[in-house]
Amino acid sequence: MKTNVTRRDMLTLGGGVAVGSMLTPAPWLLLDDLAIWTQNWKWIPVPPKGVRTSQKTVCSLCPAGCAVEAGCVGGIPVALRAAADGAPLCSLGMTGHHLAWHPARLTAPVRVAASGGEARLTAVPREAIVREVADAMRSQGRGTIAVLDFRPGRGVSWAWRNLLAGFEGAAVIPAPGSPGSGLRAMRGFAPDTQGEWVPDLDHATAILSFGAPLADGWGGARTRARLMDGTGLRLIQVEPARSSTAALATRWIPARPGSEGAVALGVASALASADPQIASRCEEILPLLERLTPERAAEIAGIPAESIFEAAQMLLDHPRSLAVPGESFAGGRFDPTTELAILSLNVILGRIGAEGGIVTRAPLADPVDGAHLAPMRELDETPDASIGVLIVDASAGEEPLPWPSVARKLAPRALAVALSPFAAGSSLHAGRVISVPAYLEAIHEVPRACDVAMAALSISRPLLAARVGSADPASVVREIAASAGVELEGDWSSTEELIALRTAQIHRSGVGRLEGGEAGSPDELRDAMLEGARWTTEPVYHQIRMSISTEMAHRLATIEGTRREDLVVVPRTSPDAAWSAVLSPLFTKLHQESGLRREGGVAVVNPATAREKRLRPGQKAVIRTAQGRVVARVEVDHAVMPDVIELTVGPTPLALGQSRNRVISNSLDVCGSSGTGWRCTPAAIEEA
Amino acid sequence: MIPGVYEFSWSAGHIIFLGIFYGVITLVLATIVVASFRSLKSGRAGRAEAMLWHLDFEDLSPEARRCRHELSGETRSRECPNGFDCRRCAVHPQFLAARGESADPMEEQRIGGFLLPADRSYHRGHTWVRRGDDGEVTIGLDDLGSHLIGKPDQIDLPAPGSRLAVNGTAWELLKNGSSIRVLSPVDGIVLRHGSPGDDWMLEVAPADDDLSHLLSPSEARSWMLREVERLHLSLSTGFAGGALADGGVPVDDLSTEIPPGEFDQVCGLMFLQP
Amino acid sequence: MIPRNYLVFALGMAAALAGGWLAFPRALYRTVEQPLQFSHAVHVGESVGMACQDCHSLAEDGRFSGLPKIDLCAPCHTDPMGDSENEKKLVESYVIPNVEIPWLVYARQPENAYFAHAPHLVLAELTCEQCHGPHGETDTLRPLEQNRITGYSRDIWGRSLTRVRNAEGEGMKMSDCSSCHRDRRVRESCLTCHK
Amino acid sequence: MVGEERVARYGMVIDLDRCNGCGACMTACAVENNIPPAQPRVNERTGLTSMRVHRASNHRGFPDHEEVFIPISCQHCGEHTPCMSVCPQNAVDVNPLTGVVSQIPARCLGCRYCMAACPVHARYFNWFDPEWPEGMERTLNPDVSVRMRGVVEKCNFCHSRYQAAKAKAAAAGSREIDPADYVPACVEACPSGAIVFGDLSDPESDVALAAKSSDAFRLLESLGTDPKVYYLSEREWVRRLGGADVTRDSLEVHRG
Amino acid sequence: MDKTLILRGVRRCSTGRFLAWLTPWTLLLAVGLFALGLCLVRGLNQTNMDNRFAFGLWIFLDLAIIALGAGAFFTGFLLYILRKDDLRAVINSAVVIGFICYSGAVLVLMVDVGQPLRAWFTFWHPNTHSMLTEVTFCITVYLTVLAIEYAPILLRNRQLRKVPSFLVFEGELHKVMPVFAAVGAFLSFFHQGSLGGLYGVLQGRPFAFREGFAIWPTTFFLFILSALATGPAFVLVSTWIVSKVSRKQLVKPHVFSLLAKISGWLLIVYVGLKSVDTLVWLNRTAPQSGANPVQFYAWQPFATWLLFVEIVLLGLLPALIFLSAKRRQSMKWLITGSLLACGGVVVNRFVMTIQTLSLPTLAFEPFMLYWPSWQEVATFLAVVAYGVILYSLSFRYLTLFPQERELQRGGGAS
Repeated sequence: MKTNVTRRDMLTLGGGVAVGSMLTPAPWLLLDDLAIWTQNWKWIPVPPKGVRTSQKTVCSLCPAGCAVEAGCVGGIPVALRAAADGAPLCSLGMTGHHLAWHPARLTAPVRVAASGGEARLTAVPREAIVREVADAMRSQGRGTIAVLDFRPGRGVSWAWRNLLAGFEGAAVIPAPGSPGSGLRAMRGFAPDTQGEWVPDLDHATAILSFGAPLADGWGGARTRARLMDGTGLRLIQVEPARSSTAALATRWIPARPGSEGAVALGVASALASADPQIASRCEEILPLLERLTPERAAEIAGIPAESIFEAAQMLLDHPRSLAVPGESFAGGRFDPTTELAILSLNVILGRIGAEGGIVTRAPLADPVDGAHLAPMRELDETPDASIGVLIVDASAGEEPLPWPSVARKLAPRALAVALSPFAAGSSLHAGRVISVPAYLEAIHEVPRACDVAMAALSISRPLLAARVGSADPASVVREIAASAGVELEGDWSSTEELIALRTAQIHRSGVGRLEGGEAGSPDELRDAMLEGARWTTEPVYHQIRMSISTEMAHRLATIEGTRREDLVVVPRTSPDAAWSAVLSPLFTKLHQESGLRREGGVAVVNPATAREKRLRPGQKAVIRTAQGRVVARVEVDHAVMPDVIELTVGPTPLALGQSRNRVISNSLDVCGSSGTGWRCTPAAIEEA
Repeated sequence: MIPGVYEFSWSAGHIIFLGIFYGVITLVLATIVVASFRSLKSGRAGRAEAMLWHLDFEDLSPEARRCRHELSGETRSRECPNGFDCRRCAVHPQFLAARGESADPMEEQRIGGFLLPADRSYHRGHTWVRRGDDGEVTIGLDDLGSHLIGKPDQIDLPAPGSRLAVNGTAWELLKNGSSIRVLSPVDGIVLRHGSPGDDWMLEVAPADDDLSHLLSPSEARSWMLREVERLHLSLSTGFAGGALADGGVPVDDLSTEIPPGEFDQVCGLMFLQP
Repeated sequence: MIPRNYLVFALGMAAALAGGWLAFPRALYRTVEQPLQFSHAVHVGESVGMACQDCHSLAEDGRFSGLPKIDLCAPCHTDPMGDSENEKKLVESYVIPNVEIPWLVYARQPENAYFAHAPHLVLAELTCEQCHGPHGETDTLRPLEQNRITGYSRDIWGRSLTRVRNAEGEGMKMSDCSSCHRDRRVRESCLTCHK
Repeated sequence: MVGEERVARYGMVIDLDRCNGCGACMTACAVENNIPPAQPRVNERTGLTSMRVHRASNHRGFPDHEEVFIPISCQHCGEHTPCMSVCPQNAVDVNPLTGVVSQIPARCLGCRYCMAACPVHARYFNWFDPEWPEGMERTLNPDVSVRMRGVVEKCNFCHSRYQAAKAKAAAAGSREIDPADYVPACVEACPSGAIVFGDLSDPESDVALAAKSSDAFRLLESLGTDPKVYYLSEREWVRRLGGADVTRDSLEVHRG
Repeated sequence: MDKTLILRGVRRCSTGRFLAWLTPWTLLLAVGLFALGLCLVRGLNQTNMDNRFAFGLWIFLDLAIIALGAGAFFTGFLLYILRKDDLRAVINSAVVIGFICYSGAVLVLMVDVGQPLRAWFTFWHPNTHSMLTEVTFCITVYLTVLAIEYAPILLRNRQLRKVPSFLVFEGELHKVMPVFAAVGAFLSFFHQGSLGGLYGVLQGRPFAFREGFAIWPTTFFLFILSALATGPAFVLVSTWIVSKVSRKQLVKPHVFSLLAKISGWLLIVYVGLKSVDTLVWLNRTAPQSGANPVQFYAWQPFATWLLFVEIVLLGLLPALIFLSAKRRQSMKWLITGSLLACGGVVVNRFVMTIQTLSLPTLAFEPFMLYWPSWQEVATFLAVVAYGVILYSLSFRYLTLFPQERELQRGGGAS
């Protein structure tokens, strides 16, 4: 038989192989393993393995300072929960442990160059920046020196004031959007009061709230809880939108944005005409109140007069009631006049210093007693183009802030430096950024905001090692001081030591008590606080009779002339998004992957307004204000008051792989007029 | 899926569903297996040739499948049901009987220019069989066939000793790139190849001496007429020689006359290969 | 005599059978040596007299400690007690620099599989040997047979090439878990063993 | 040792009058279940949100306009689970001991038939490979496996927490878990305490009592799938949103 | 050059022209395969499907072509089981078309699932309650059957028939063909039905949900019927298209009218039952599941007109055309009727897949539309191209229409 191999032989052989292999495990095992391979692809991240531990700390992302229990694997937090008996964390708090790895995280000091709305970053040694600042401070050639402090009341805030003490005209400016330093309009009534004026919401039985987001945590957990249960608390909410607070309120008064002052005076006038004793407390403005009747006020605010009378009646009926000007998360505080008008209600009702009224709050002890400190000054009290050196301290977080209102204060060749963990928010506006540790990477102080009557301090303990290239803010203060030849008071070199000094002071003062802990010695106090205990004081009550001065009366009179703007823009953001320059990528679930939240730069209008301005949903539109213009996507929603543009402002979470995208401008920049607040701005809109 | 695998249970659902499924699978497989086995058997039985002819015959155009008795005018239009194997035909004997003793012409005749010697019987595939003196027969291409092919480029004959089957391949030709199977007119065993001088190709020891399935010279006349006609029709153009109709002698090698594009066609038609 | 093409066919078939049954199963797994040799026998023997629980313990919250961390070895092995190469390696490359030993775990399950020791040890009263074999008496650690495609240990699949069912206590495949569950009439669902 | 375990029917009751749409439940769910953040191209329709807060309104003009936020996760239907019966390869099943409807990504071949079958669209497909910003994968929850691209996933009432509770109980030699040990992430995270979770088969439990309230309703009850997630509202128009007779109010067309 | 492959006695165009005809289809195939690759490598995010539109263009077209492919098994059934010998003229073509439709559908399904490598799990861990399992089993087996039915056609090729073993195998296969015809018919009945059941069982989708007999919703039977009815129509129309493209007469006219007649009778029955089913569903089934049937058609663009088009225009009308003996004589009417009938089944599959998913189920969610991405379209076009190419090759080298040779004169394409 022939032996040369033909094509046919090969085929036959192949056939044999095929049939044979079917009878072996090979093909089946391959199939099985391939399928299992698809269940365990190499590129699918595997959750960490390791020893499980549970650590206590405090969330420093917002002034609420919630106690946190962190579940860790191999020392790295993988889950943040509210500590037992604490209120649940918000979305920001739950995702706080992601921030250290946020795509926008800075790991080295940088110089920022803006180009076409985007920021280009180039690393520079910290020493260079520090020297630059120190030289500028010494020469004072450029103008006055200021520190814009997003979290006033910390030890580091004190250190800044101490640093600037020696400099002519220098001051520390609390960021206008920040938790702030009390109801500042009260200072007009009693300029020489120690401590801060705050509303005693927890003990009030009735509240006339002007846009205070009580249901979102402003005013403290206790007030929030009372509101939720709907028992024992009467609330009248004056707010242009049916916010979650308005939804829970006893009565919602949808007053036009900007008309709050008029509403307040309307209520005052109702009170004055109802009770001669009250009338006697406001001689100075009686003529004004006669002109600005509840009906007139209602007309300005576009509401029925009854609701004004109802509000007045509630305040009269409840001895423990107050009127409170609330902060809006995106819009910050009211302008001073409106705030004055609202607060003067408490004055004429005689609720100053009374339980459930407006009370003073004991100040937190400073790390060092009687040190020389630069003054605190409000941004709108700072003259334009005056600041030569601006240091923006965003090291503990920052709130939405229309940068133009800050830029206006800068001198032509001003030097601006920011301390921030992220290349986002205000740090992109400053020319230089010193990278600092992120949340959970370093020790932080959490002083209580102005919205509750108790002064309080808690300490956030680090759970992660700080990234190389990030500097402790306090030591930056030291470095600047050293380089500028300034002698700082007290023996400290780091935030940790500042805090140690401060807790010692607190312990010495003996004022207040420790929530959830015992403290025999200063060290015990500090350790207890590191474990999540909170030092807090009770409000002090002693009623003070006050009256409205002529000068105030003049300012209030301006309210009478409140014009009915035909279109205003009102900034909106979500409560948790308002406290940080960046959000965990998981926020995309809320902003991008579901219709729950709108991303930044969306203009929401009432269908009627849309019709009137010929706007279609989804299309782009230009919003023009005195501050400038912004292009926004239009959405139509019955929830928005007619003739109002609700403009959503950032931050918006970065989707994956968008870390390069560093957009400087924020739609908030078009808000604000004449530097006093930006809750509502006259605007015009047309399709782009 | 199968007992023992996780999630398999003897529930009604599984039993019915999988029962049906496996039933179908086995049925399909069984059928395939049966088919393959039978094909192996018939392959060994050398039935391939027969089947090929069967297949080809099916594919032949109807006019190629006419019954010999239609050609001879004994019946009106009839298509051959037996693949030209009259030995299996029921009606063929009757026709023969009806025909009675027919006098075959003793001298050769020329149809459309093609010779039909009277000393042999003809096969529809243009081969003829001539009885020898001692039982064996010789097989060759008829005049039309050999004119059509002319001188073949290649020819391979079956080795002596190999067996032939009626309508199976007798030998294969290659001409102008188209391969032609010449159908065998008889069953039998090849004895010798013809040498170039001979008019025959193969000498065969026939299995039986019944050649009733072949055309007698007289029948061949009418058949050849029809063949010539088909040859004509199959060509879009007439022959350049044009000698056929008028009984003139055709050129030896028609293949040169036929347009190359159509040669293969024509061969298929004449040698009964679709 | 058999036709040639039958022979060729048979040849191919034989080759495939040989490859599929003998060569392939071996080729499918790569053997990886343990980073360090460890003698359970020595540690549980009289000389040392440790108990299993000293290293592999069940925590309060029902979590199983698994393999001991280096800090469990450190106290005794701050410096070599014997003169074994392995101990030297242990001290020098793990204890002193204080890095964990990258043990190769025979019983490492896929990420999507969930297994808690607590119910099996406490409620079902299984012994370690029932699943892990007489591991405690071994003197050396055999190399890990790792599936080249899936990366799992051969101990999960078991020796059976069909992978349909393993001998008692042999493999740790889903079918093995479930057959045991079935025998003990455990009411299970996917999420009982998956996460 | 055949200890019969108590059969539970876990479910939740969500008070829509308390929900203010803060989305904490969604975030908590994503963190707990290792749900990857969005890729740039992801939108509302391709997102992965096992717990998802929908927004609905009474379609009236300002200021009478009212909104309600409806958190929707898998409703964990009862016997007649639409998704379980359709899955061609048993990647879906109902745990006889907890009533939890499970989805096993490792078994799923991604045919998405179950998604078509689910009336509340509580099932989500992994359209993309799971990815996290560099380093962030170190914050993943070790108790939950990461799902791969091309499979369906959904809420399973944080089953890993149930497992942990079981293990804890087992370590103490008990088959019964302490209800306090098993609370899904969304329930735990809700700042307004709008979600009550527990064993519906225990008549004393808060959840069972709440489910019996006259304000309680379920989504698409008329389909007869017997969901174990209940909703509460004192507002009549909100309760009507649970019905299957879709009203003409929502006639906007969303183009894909 | 490829002449020796082509059966003698049939006219085929020159190789050049044939290649010219194939080229555009090959390009289309290439593009499609690229898109298909994208979907496999980068994942289904390449499509425009989403969580709400879990099924999209692919499933819709799969259902459609599988319905049209029904011609294969039904013709086989009529020919081998019911001995309608006239249909021998089209059976080969029908088988090839069936094979193309099914293999194409399976191909697309493999891309459509997120984890193709796990598709076999359905065989290893089947959930016997799922219609999809039934579909998977039947379609895979039936595809094998089709391949087997394809084999003899292939082996009849002029060259292949010369290989003795092929030859005898072909012969034997031919003898057992009735068995496969029967099996094919059985399987097809089931999976055509199951494809209908696929949607009929969705109790979560009142628009699709139907009551039924035993475990099968009415859609099960309606799908079978509609497939049976349109199968012959599609064979008719495809044959006509081929003969137009190749400019040849391929089958005798009476075959066409026979197909039309069969299609007509089935169609009229289908339309009748479909109407009854629709009425029952609108007045009983849907209300029982709490739905308001009016709302199903309240949304543009899918309003009641779609219902009318599906049942009357593309159902009743072609049926009437086919049933009139006079019309059946005219090719024009036959083609119009067939096109309408095929359109009818396509629209029906569209309604069941796309419209079902567009409609909201929750009161507060919107109606949705979906547009396929280019990858989806291209992938499907690849299947079309594959079909055309395979058919062209078969037509050129195999005997798809036995009557062709006796009918033929005059050359033509492919």
